Amino acid sequence: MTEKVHLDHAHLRHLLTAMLRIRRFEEKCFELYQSEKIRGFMHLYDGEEAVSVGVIEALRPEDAIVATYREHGQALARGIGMNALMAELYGKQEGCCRGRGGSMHVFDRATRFYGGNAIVGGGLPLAVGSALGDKILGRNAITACFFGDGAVDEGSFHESMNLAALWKLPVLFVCENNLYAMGMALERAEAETRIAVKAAAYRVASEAVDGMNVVAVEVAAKRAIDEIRRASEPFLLECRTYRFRAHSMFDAQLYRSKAEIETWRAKDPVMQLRSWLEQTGLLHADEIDHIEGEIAAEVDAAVAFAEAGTWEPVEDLERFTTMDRVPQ
Amino acid sequence: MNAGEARTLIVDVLASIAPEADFDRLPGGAVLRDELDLDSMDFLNFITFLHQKSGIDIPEADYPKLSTLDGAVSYLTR
Amino acid sequence: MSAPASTTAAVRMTYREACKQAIRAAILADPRVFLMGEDVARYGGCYAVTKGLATELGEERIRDTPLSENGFVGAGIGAAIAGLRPIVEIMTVNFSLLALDQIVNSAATISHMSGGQFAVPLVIRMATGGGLQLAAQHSHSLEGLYAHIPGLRVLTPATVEDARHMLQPAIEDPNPVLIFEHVMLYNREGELDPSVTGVDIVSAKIRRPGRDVTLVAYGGMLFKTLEAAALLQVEGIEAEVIDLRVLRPLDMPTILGSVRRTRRVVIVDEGWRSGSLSAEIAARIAEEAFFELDAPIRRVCSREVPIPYAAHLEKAALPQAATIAATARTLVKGG
Amino acid sequence: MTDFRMPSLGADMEAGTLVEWLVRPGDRVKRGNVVAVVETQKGAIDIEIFNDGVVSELVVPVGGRVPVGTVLARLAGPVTEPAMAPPQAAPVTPPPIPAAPAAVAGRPHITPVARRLAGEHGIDLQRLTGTGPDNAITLADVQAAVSSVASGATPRRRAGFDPAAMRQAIAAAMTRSKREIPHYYLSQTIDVSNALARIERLNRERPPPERILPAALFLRAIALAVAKTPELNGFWEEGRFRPGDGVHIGWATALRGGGLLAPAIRDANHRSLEELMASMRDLVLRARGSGLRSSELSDPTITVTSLGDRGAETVFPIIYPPQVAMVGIGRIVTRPWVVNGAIEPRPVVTLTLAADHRASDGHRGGLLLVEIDRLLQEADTL
Repeated sequence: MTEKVHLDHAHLRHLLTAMLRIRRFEEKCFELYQSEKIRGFMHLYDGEEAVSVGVIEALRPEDAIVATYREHGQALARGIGMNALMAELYGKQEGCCRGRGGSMHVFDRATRFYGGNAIVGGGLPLAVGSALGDKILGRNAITACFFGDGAVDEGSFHESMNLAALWKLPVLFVCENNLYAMGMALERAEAETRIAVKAAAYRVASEAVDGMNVVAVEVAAKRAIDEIRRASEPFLLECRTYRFRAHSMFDAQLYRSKAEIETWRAKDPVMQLRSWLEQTGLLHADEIDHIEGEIAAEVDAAVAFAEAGTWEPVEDLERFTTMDRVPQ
Repeated sequence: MNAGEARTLIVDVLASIAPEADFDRLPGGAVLRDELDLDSMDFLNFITFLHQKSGIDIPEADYPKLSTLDGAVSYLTR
Repeated sequence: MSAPASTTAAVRMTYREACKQAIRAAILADPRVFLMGEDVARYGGCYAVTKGLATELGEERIRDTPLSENGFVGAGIGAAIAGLRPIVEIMTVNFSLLALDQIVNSAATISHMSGGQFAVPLVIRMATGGGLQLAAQHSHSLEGLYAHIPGLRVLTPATVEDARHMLQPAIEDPNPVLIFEHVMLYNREGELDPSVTGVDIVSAKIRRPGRDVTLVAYGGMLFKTLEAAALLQVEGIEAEVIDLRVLRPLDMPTILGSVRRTRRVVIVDEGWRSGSLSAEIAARIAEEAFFELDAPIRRVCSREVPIPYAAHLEKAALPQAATIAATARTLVKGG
Repeated sequence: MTDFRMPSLGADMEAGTLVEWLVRPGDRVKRGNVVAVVETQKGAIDIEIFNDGVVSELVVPVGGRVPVGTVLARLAGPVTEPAMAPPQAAPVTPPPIPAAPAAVAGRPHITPVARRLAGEHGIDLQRLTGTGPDNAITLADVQAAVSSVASGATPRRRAGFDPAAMRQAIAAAMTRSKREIPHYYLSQTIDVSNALARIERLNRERPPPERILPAALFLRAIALAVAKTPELNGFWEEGRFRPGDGVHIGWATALRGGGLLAPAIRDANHRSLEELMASMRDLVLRARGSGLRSSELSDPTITVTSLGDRGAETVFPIIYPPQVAMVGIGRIVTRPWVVNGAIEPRPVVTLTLAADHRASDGHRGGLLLVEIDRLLQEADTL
């Protein structure tokens, strides 16, 4: 019996808040990077919020997640605190990885968040392994693996899909198809651009869904996940979405036009849900101000927490290079 | 390899065979075998080390061209 | 054809610009030459090395590829065997690990395995090194790993002149040539003497003569080493700085010649100490110049940790000029 | 009043060029407005402002290239600008110098070149105090000692061998040999054109490290011949002959600057041409490089001495007691030679045998030289 997504007021309000948290957090990161508070590479999630919120809404705490370097959205949707995340972006030891990972390498043991992987396609085999582990150990859990359209070009996509299908592993492959792999448009990189169709080659069920509509994503994700739990077989969910900002913090976007960006901004997942809720009277102006106010406070608190953070002592540089035991 | 490097290399090799010799005062045209009292084994070692260090093949027929310091330098840099 | 008497003054340009001009000149000079890699055309190159080249030379000669490193590096090998002279750009050495099998088991091996029937005249360029806080997966310095592989020639242009002129002989070399461009060098400016029309890809160069200690470095570490030499100069220590330029085959005569004069040597290598290129150089010095040494051979390498994101940890992990100078000082001043 | 600064747009962006202002002094701006366009090595990028306010002054003109952090414009309005990140000065970690093992009591640390010089000048290391790393004795320390000792000309001592002591040992042995051993001498002049042709052919395709010298071929022929005449291969002790336990040929090697060593090549008759050459080469290198310790010299059962290609034509060797024979190889020279009744120039070498008449008679000695000659004519079989 597939649980029907109950579209009541509280749940929709929760979806909007979750997406807004991501949007405002990313805006603050964009600002802080330019004043050199955040360094290295940073890939912002603006425009794709519906994918991480929609999918992760359908997961359980015991499920695992493997993400990519564009992972602030997944991290926040999964429940990693803004304080720990912002401190990590500052490189402070109060960060979720003691400031060693940075924007591209967020890990969180408590929520089985198996990190951002900065090697395109690098996470897929890990997700297969996580699902294999759960299956063998008899845990009733699935692994959601997020990756972009660029990863579909990599050999690891083929190898992982085959292994997951062959060994009937509970993996939800979520392709965030935002039409560009850095500067490479999808149709210039893939002979077959309908990514969901590729799953058939591995006898894996798949679906393509509007990645700009959080409710559509959640419904599709819930259906896929229920099927995975029932049949213990992988599923490929292609979310057609779009990133409003540059690929990363140093990209003059020579490969796409401003006009194209504007047409996609019109389908902003946050704005879509908000205006739908307002039109249907499920959301009043004072409520949205309240939500925005709470989020702004949360973001400012995270910045203060990161500013007040401390540097990990240089003497600890070599700690955890190797481990003396397996953390339980 | 330029002349300077070749000369340094040759002197280094000779030094490992005839350590006590004074190479600063070795005339460029002097016959090495006589000047440094090198027998055929010494000379073969000299050729071998030059070959190993410079990667240049030195057929037996060319041995006479390396009989003097100047001859050896021009041979290695031809 | 002797170089024309150059009246024009040296040209000042960035290392990035020198790399671009080298690629442009190579493509214009030979129809068999083309460049392929991720985002080299429309995006203009991850480090902007090829910005504008696609519009000028066309997308057949500056060719974008999907993110399929194993695939397009293998394709580069095949094209080379088929008679072309490809330049494959792997965005950074970090992603080259996805193509390591093609580089080691095919590019480096085919000529020997085929009994000399096939050569692989392929050039692979890739950025390398840390220092931009890109964290562990984007800050590797693995050129030493490739310098271990017979069949490859490995180049590390550090100066603008080498960045401009190493590419042509690399393309003409019948063997696969790997060119590593350190990420911290792209923005550096340097002089380019117009009368210099070519450089060799065989020998090391003494960038700074000195009598008390030999500092051996390459690529991104050259300028930190020159900085260390300047620090030592203040204390009256004359350090000789050798720019390896070529990591395979190593130009040992130049290194040994210097060590025989100074009798003390520090090897600077951004790789991790264990099994690094610096370990190989140290072993060869001990094997061939042991009786010339007046102090133990010392090395300054990255600390043996995955390079962390936080600035102060990254700085502590990577070799720094002060550490190089301090290490050299212990050999000269003793105690 | 807040400052609007040149933003950092990328990990390796150091400066930017302002190519366009989209606002003018007096314009009201809101957070998120695009106010300027900056050219970088990656291309032109729109620049947003993060504060609300009114533009009061455009500090950097269009076309100005300025480093990240430079004030581009000033805004009148509430101050909410995050201060630029101060560069963190990380402490320089001391270089991790591997701790050198403490000098073993009595055996001071000494650097290789210092040890070499000390050896050549017979300097007693115990008296020196090191000034090098880990208090090691350095070249400078030894040079100082050498110059101070220069007045008293201490003899030059080769590490491992004391030339003076060696001279005395040779003197004693030669004197005993002449006194005790009734030598008989035989010589045989041998056409070595076949031998030299074989060597030339072998060496043509070989790199220097694998090349063979004529001496190795002669040694092979001698070893095979000696194996056939056992009474020349052994020792005369307490009035009777003791045969050797194998053909261990001592290869006489002159040391630079005087002195002689004859380290043994064991079971020479069972070794290939290449093996013989390799062991000859190794022994010579180590002997001359003072790498051989006297303890390493196992006792040869017969000795061969070669004057080499710069020596005399013929050598009349003195047997090395308690051995009972010694073979001498002269210099290869070109001499007229009768071939099928005609005279033609041929490379020849004079082989000589000195043998102890107590252990063998001239006839047996002659057979040895004839056998060596026969083997050298069939050089290709060696």
